[in-house]
Amino acid sequence: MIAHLAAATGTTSTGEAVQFWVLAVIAVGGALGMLLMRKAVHSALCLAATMMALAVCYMAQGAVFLGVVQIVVYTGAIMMLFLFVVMLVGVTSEDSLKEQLKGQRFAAVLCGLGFGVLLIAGIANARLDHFTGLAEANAEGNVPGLARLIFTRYVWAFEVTGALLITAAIGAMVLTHREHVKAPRTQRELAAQRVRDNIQVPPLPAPGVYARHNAVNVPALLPDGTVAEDSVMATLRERGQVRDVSQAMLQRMAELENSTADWLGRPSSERPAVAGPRKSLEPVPNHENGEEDAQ
Amino acid sequence: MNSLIPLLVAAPLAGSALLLLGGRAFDRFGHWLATALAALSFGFGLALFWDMLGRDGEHRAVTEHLFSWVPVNAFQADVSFRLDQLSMTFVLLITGVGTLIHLYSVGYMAHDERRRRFFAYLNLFLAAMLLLVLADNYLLLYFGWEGVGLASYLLIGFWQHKPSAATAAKKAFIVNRVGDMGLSIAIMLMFAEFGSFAFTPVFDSAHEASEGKLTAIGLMLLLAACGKSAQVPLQSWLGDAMEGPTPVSALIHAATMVTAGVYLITRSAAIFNLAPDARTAVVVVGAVTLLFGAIVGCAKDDIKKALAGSTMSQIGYMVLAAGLGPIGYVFAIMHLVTHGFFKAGLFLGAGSVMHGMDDEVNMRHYGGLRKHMPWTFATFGLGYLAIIGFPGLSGFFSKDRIIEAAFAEGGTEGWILGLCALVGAAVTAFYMTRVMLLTFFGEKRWQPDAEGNLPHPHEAPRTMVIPMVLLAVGSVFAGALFDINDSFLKWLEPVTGHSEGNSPLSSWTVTGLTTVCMLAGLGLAYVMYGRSPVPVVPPVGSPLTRAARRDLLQDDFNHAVLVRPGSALTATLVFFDSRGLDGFVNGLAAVIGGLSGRLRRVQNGFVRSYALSMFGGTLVLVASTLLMRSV
Amino acid sequence: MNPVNYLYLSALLFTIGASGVLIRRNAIVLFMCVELMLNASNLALVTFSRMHGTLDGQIIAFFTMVVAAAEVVVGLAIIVSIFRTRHSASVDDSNLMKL
Amino acid sequence: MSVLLTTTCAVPAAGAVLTAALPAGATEARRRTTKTVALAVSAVTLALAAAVALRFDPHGARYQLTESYSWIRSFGITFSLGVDGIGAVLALLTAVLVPMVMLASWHDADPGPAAPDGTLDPGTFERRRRTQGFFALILAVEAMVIVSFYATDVFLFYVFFEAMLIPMYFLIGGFGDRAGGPESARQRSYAAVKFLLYNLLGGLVMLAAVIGLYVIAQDQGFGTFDLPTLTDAVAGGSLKLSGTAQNALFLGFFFAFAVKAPLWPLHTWLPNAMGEATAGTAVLITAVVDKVGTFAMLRFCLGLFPDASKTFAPAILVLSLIGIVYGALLAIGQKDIKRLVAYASISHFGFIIMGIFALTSQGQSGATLYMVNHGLSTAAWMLVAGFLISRRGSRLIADYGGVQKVAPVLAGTFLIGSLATLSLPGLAPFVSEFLVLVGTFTRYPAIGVIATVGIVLAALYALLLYQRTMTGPVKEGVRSMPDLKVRELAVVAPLVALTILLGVYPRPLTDLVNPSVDATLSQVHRTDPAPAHPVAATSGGEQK
Repeated sequence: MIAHLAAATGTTSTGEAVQFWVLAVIAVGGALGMLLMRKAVHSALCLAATMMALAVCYMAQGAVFLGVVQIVVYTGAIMMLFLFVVMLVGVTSEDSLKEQLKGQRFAAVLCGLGFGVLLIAGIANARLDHFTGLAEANAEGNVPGLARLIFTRYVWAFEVTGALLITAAIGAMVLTHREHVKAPRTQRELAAQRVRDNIQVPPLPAPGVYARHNAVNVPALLPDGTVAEDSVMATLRERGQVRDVSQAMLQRMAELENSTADWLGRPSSERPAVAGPRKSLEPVPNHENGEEDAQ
Repeated sequence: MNSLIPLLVAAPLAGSALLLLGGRAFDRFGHWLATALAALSFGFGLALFWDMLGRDGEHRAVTEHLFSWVPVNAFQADVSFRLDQLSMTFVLLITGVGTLIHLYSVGYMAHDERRRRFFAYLNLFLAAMLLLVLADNYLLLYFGWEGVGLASYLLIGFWQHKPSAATAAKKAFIVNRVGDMGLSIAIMLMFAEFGSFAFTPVFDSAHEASEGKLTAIGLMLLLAACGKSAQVPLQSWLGDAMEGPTPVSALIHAATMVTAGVYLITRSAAIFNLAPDARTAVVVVGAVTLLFGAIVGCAKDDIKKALAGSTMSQIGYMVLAAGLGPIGYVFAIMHLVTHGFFKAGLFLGAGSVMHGMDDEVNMRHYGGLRKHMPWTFATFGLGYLAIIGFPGLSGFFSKDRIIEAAFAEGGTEGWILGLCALVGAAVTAFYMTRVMLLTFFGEKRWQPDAEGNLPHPHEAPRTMVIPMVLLAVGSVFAGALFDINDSFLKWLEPVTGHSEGNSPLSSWTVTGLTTVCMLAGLGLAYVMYGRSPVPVVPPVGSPLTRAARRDLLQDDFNHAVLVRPGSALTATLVFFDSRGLDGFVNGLAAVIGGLSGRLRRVQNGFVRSYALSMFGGTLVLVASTLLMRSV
Repeated sequence: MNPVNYLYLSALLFTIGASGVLIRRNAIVLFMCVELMLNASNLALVTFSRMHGTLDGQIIAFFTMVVAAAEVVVGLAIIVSIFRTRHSASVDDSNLMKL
Repeated sequence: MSVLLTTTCAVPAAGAVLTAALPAGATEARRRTTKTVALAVSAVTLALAAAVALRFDPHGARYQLTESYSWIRSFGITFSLGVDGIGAVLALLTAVLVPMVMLASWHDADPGPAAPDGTLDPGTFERRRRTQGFFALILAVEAMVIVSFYATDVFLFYVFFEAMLIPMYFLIGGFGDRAGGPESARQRSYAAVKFLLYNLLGGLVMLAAVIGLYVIAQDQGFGTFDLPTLTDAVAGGSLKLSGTAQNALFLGFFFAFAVKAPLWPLHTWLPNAMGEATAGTAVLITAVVDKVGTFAMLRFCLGLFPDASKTFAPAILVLSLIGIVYGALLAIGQKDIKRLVAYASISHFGFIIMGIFALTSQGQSGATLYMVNHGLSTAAWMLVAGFLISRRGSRLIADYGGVQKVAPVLAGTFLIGSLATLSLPGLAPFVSEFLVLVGTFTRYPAIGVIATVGIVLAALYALLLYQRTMTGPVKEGVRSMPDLKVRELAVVAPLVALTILLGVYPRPLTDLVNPSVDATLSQVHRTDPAPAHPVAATSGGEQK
C-alpha cells in the first residue's frame, strides 16, 4: 500500500514526493484552468482533473476509502450532475469578459492574494514537523477503521447527514418540478389562437433554407436575402446561440440573385437590395407563452 | 371670640363660592346674599373691634392658628391669623367700605346680565383682601396679595367682550406680578436669613441680620408695594384699570387694594426701621409718584382716569409717609383710611354721573350737572373738599400730618420732601377743582349719542345714593375723629411705633402753608376752567400736557423698553428653537440618513459583492487572529 | 519532502476557489469554485488526519463530501429554476435582493 | 409578602389585554362596551393605587410593601417592587389621571368622520379596532408607568422605562388631533418618530450606564440590580465608584431622564408630540410619562451617584434655569394652543429639575409636589384646551375670540387652568413652585432670583392665551360653540377640585413625601443650609 510509504517521521519517501509534485502541478493547473476558462464545460472538465489529482493525494496519505469515494462519488456523480446542468443551460454559453461590478475583479485578486499569503504564512509559522502517520490507525485497514468510527462515535452525525441527503433530494425535486396552474393548451387551441390574432398564420420558416448550412442554429434567409430570425427554434434564440449568417454570404446571395435577374432580364426595381437583417415578427405567440409572461 | 377671625374671611369666601357654583339659581337674589355676607363680615369685624377695645393697648393683638399649610422641615407655613390694631383698622375699612360698595353695586349693576358673577368676584376680593391683612406670616400674606390681584384681574376685565378691558386686566395682573416677584424674593431672603417668614420671629430677630440683607429685603418689599399700589415705576396699570365697572374702581383701585403696598411697608416696619437705605428708596418712590400722579390727574379728561391719577398721587403721600419711618407710619395709615372714604365717595359719585350720562366718561361732555343730580353733587362736593384738604374735613387732618412729618425728616431731605408734598397739595387742589368745575358747573356740553338723543341726567336710585351719603359723612368727620386727642395715633402706636420728629417749621406754619397752597391751586383752576367756557374738543396744550395725557409717556416707555425687545426676543427664540436646536437635531438625523443612504449602496444586490465583503471580513479576522497570536 | 506541502497545496487551491467565487459570474462555475474550496479543505483534513494519526479527520472529510453533495443537488436545482424564469445563469442578473 | 403592588400593576396590564381582545367596534354600542370596560379597569387601578398610598406608613421603612420574584438569576435581576412616599404619590397621580384622560378622549378614537366640516379624519385610516386599540394602549401605558414608579430593581425599571415608549409611539402616531389640516398625518408621524428616536437614544445611553454599573458593582461583589442594596452599599462605602466612573454613569442615567423629562436643550420632541397628539395623549405625555424621568432623577441619579450628583448639580441648575425662562418665552411666542401648553410644560419641568438638584429638602419636596400638581393642573388646562379645539376644529389661537360669551363654563375652567399654570396661590402649583424657589434660593441665591422671573413670564403666556381666545368680541366660527357637556365637566371638575384642595391643604402629600425626601437627601449627604440668624437662637426682640 502506498500509505505504508509514509514514514512516521517528518518526511516522506521520495516516491511520494515525486508523486506529490506531479499531482500538485495537475491540481493547481486544473484549478487555474477552472478559474480562467470562459466556457462552463471547460471549467467543469478542469475541475474534474483537479479532483482526480486530489483523489490520488488522499490515497497517498492513507485515506484510501476517501480517495475512492472522491473518484466515484465526486468526480463520477457530482461532476456529471454539473455537466448535465451545463448542457441544460447551454454548453457554449460564455461569460462575457466585461466586469460589471466596479473594482470587483481587482478587489477579488487582492483579497485572494492576501488570503493566500496569510494562509501560507500561517502554515509556515505553525510547528508542523511531526507526523504521526496512519500506520497504527489503519492497522486493520482503512475502511474498517472508518466504519468503526462512523458507526460508533459519529453515528449520530451519520444519521443526520442521511436525513440531510434525503431532504436535499426532495428539495431539488420540489424546486425543479413545475406544477401546471392551468391545463396546458393543446396544439389545436394554439392554432386557433394564432389565426384569431392573425399573427404568423402560415407555418414558421424552417431553418437553413437558402443556406450553406442546414444546421438548426443557422437561420433561414428570406427570398430577399435577409435573415429570418424566427426560423431558429426559440430555445436557441433564448440562449443567443443563433449563428450569424456572415455578411460575405449575404453578399454572395445578392450577387446570385442579380446574375439570375440579369439572365432573366428583370427590371432593377424587382431586384433585392443588400440590406440588413429583416425585423423579426413582434410576438412569437406559439412558443412557450409562460416564459413570455415571466419576463 | 377669636374664632370669629376665620369667619371674617370665610363669610365672603362662602358667598363667592356659592354664587359661582350655584349657577342660575342665585341670579335673582345672589347680589343681596353677597351684600349680606359682606355686611356679616363687617358685623364680625365690629364685634371683634368691641372685644379688642376691652383690652389694653399691649394685649390687643391676638393670633388664631388654623392649620399647618406647607410644612417641609424648617419651612413652616401656617394658615394662622393675627388681628392687631393695624389689621383691625383695615378689617373695618375693607368690610365697611366693601359693604357700602356692594350696596351701591346692587343699583349700579342692576341691568347687567352677569351681575351674579360680579358679586361673586366682589366677595372673592373681600375674602382675599381680608386674608392679606389678617395673615400672620408673609407667605399667607402673599396668598391674599395674589388673591386680590386675581379679583382685580377678574373685575377689571369684567366686561371681557371689550378688548380694552381684557387687555387692561391682563396688564394689571402682569405688572402686579412683577411686584409679586419682589415679595416672593423678599420671603426667600427672610427664610434664608432667619429660617422663618412669620411676622413675629422675623421682626424679633431682624436686628441680628446685617443691614445689607435687611436693605435687600426692604427693597424687595418696596418692589411688591410699587406693583400693588401703582407706584413709579410700576404705576402704568392703574389708569387702564379704570376699564372695570366703577364700583370696582372705588373699592379696589381707590379704597383698599391699591393701599396694600402701604400696609405691607407699615407691617414690615421692624425691617424698614433697621434699613435706612431702603426707607430712602421708599420715600423717593412716594415723592415721585405723588407728583407724577398729580400731573397725570391734571391732564386727563376721562373722569375716572383723572381720579385714578389722584389715587396714585394720594398713595404716593402714604408711601412717602411710610418711608419716613416711625414718624410717619401712623399718618400713612390715617391718610389711607380717610382716603378710603373720600376717594371711594368720589368714585361712586363719578359712577353716579356716568350712570346718569349714559356711560359718558369725558368730562368735557359734562357740565352743569349740579341741578340735575343734587345728591351726587353734594356727596361728590364733600369728597372733593376732603381730598383737597379743606380745613376741618378729613383730608385736611391726615394730609397735614404727612406734610408735617415730611418736614420733620430734617435736613435738606426734609425740605425737599416737604416742598414736594406742598406742591402736591396745590396740584391736588387744582385738578380736583378742575374735575368739579367741568362736571357740575359751567354750561351743558352734553353730546348726543349715536341716535342723536341727548342724555337725560337723573339722580341715581336709592341703593346708590345711600352709600354715597355714608361715605361723604365719613369723608367729613373721620379726620377730625382721628385727630381728637391723637386717638388714632394712640390706637396704632403699639403696633407701628411712633416717634415725634423735630420739624423746622411749627405745626401751625405747615398748616398755614398747606392751606395757602391748596387755595392757590383752587384759584388757578377756577381762573382756567370756571371763568371761561370749556372747549369740548381739548386744546392741543403744552408738551407737558400732551405727555401727561399719555400718562407721562409711561406706556410708550414700557413699550419701547420692554414690550418691543421682548417680542423681538421671543420671535428670535422661536426661530432659534425651530431652526437652531431642532435644526441641529433634524440636521443630525439628516446626516445619519444621508450616511445610511450612502451605505445602502453597498447593498447592491450582487451576490458576488456580498461574497467579496464576506471574504474581506474573513481576511481581516484571520489576519487579526494571526497578529494577536504572534504578538 | 515534508507532508506540510499538502497543506500548502490545500491553501493554494482554497484561495483559487475563493477568488473564483468572486470573479466568475456564471452560477455553475461559481458552484464549481465552491466545490474546489471544499475539496481543498478536505485535503487539509486528510493531511491533518495523517499528522495526528487518527481517522477522525477523514471522517469529517467524508461528511463534508456528503454535505457537498447535498449542497450541489439543491444549488443546481435552484440554478435550473432561476434559469427557467430568468433565462440566465449569471449571478449578476439576480440582484433583486437590493433595497 | 403582600401582593398589593403587583396587583396594582397587573390590573391595568390585564385590562389592556382584555380591552384589546374585545369584539371590534363596528357599532356605537360595542365601542361603548370597550370604553366602559377600560374605564372600569382604570377605576379599579385607582382604588388599588389609593390603597397603596393609604397603607404606606410615612414613618416606617424607606421602601414598603416590598415584593421580590427572581427573574434573570444569572445577572441578579429580580422583579422587585417597593414603594416610598414619592413613588406612592406619583403612582396615585397616574391612576387619577388615566380615567380622566379616558373620559376626555371618549370620542377621540371613534372611527369615521368627526371633523366639524364632515371630512374624514385625515391620515388615520378606517380601522374597526381603533377604539379597542386606543383604550388598550392607554391602559398599557398606565401599567408600565406604575411599574416604573414601584420598581426597586434598576434593570426592571429600565425595561419598563423603555417599554412605555412603544404604546406611546402608537398613541401619538395613530390617533391624532382631528384639528390638523391635510398635512397633519405627515406631521403626526414625524412627531411620533421623533418622540421614539429621541427617547430611544436616551434609553440606549442609559442601558450602557446600567450595564457599566452592573460590571463595576459585580467586581466588588454586588452582582445585583437591587436598588436598595446598591444605594446602601454606595452610601455605606462598601461599593466604591471611582470619580470618573461615577460621573460617566451619572451622565448616562441623567441623559435618559433629561430627554424624557425633558430638560433644555433636549426638549424639542415635546412640542411636536404634544401638538400633534390628541389632547388626552398629550396629557399622558406631559403629566404621566414625563414624570417618570424626573422621578427617576430623584430616585436613581441621587441614590446611586451621590457625589456625581453634587458635582453636576450647578450645571444642571443652570440648564433648568435656562429651560424655565426659555420655555416661558417660547410659550409667549406660540401661535398654536397645544404647542403653547407644551412649552409651558418645558418651563415647569425646569422648575421640577431645579428643585431636585438644589439638594435641599424644600426643593425636593417642592419638586415632588410639583410633579403631582403640574400633572393635575396641566391635565385640566390641556383637556379643556382639547375640548375647545374639538369644538372649533383648529389649534390656532388666532381662530378664537370671545369664547367666554358663548361658553362661560368652558372659559371659566380654562381660566382656572391658566391660573394654576401661572402658580396662583390657593391653587396647588403655587405651593410646589414656591418650595422649589425657596429651596433653590437657600443654596444658590442668584439662580433662585433669576428663576423668579419665570413667574412673571408664566403670567404673560397664560393670560395672553386666555385673553386672545376667550375675551374680546365673539369671532366667526365660535358663535355657535356649545358649552361643556356633562362628560367633560366630569373630567374637569375633579381636577379643578383637587387643584384647589391641594393648594389650600397640601398636607396629605407633604406628609407622605417629606420622609422619603429626607432619606434621599441623606443618601447624598446633604443637609439644608442653615439660616444665618435662626429664629430659635434669638431671645426676645423689640417687637412684643
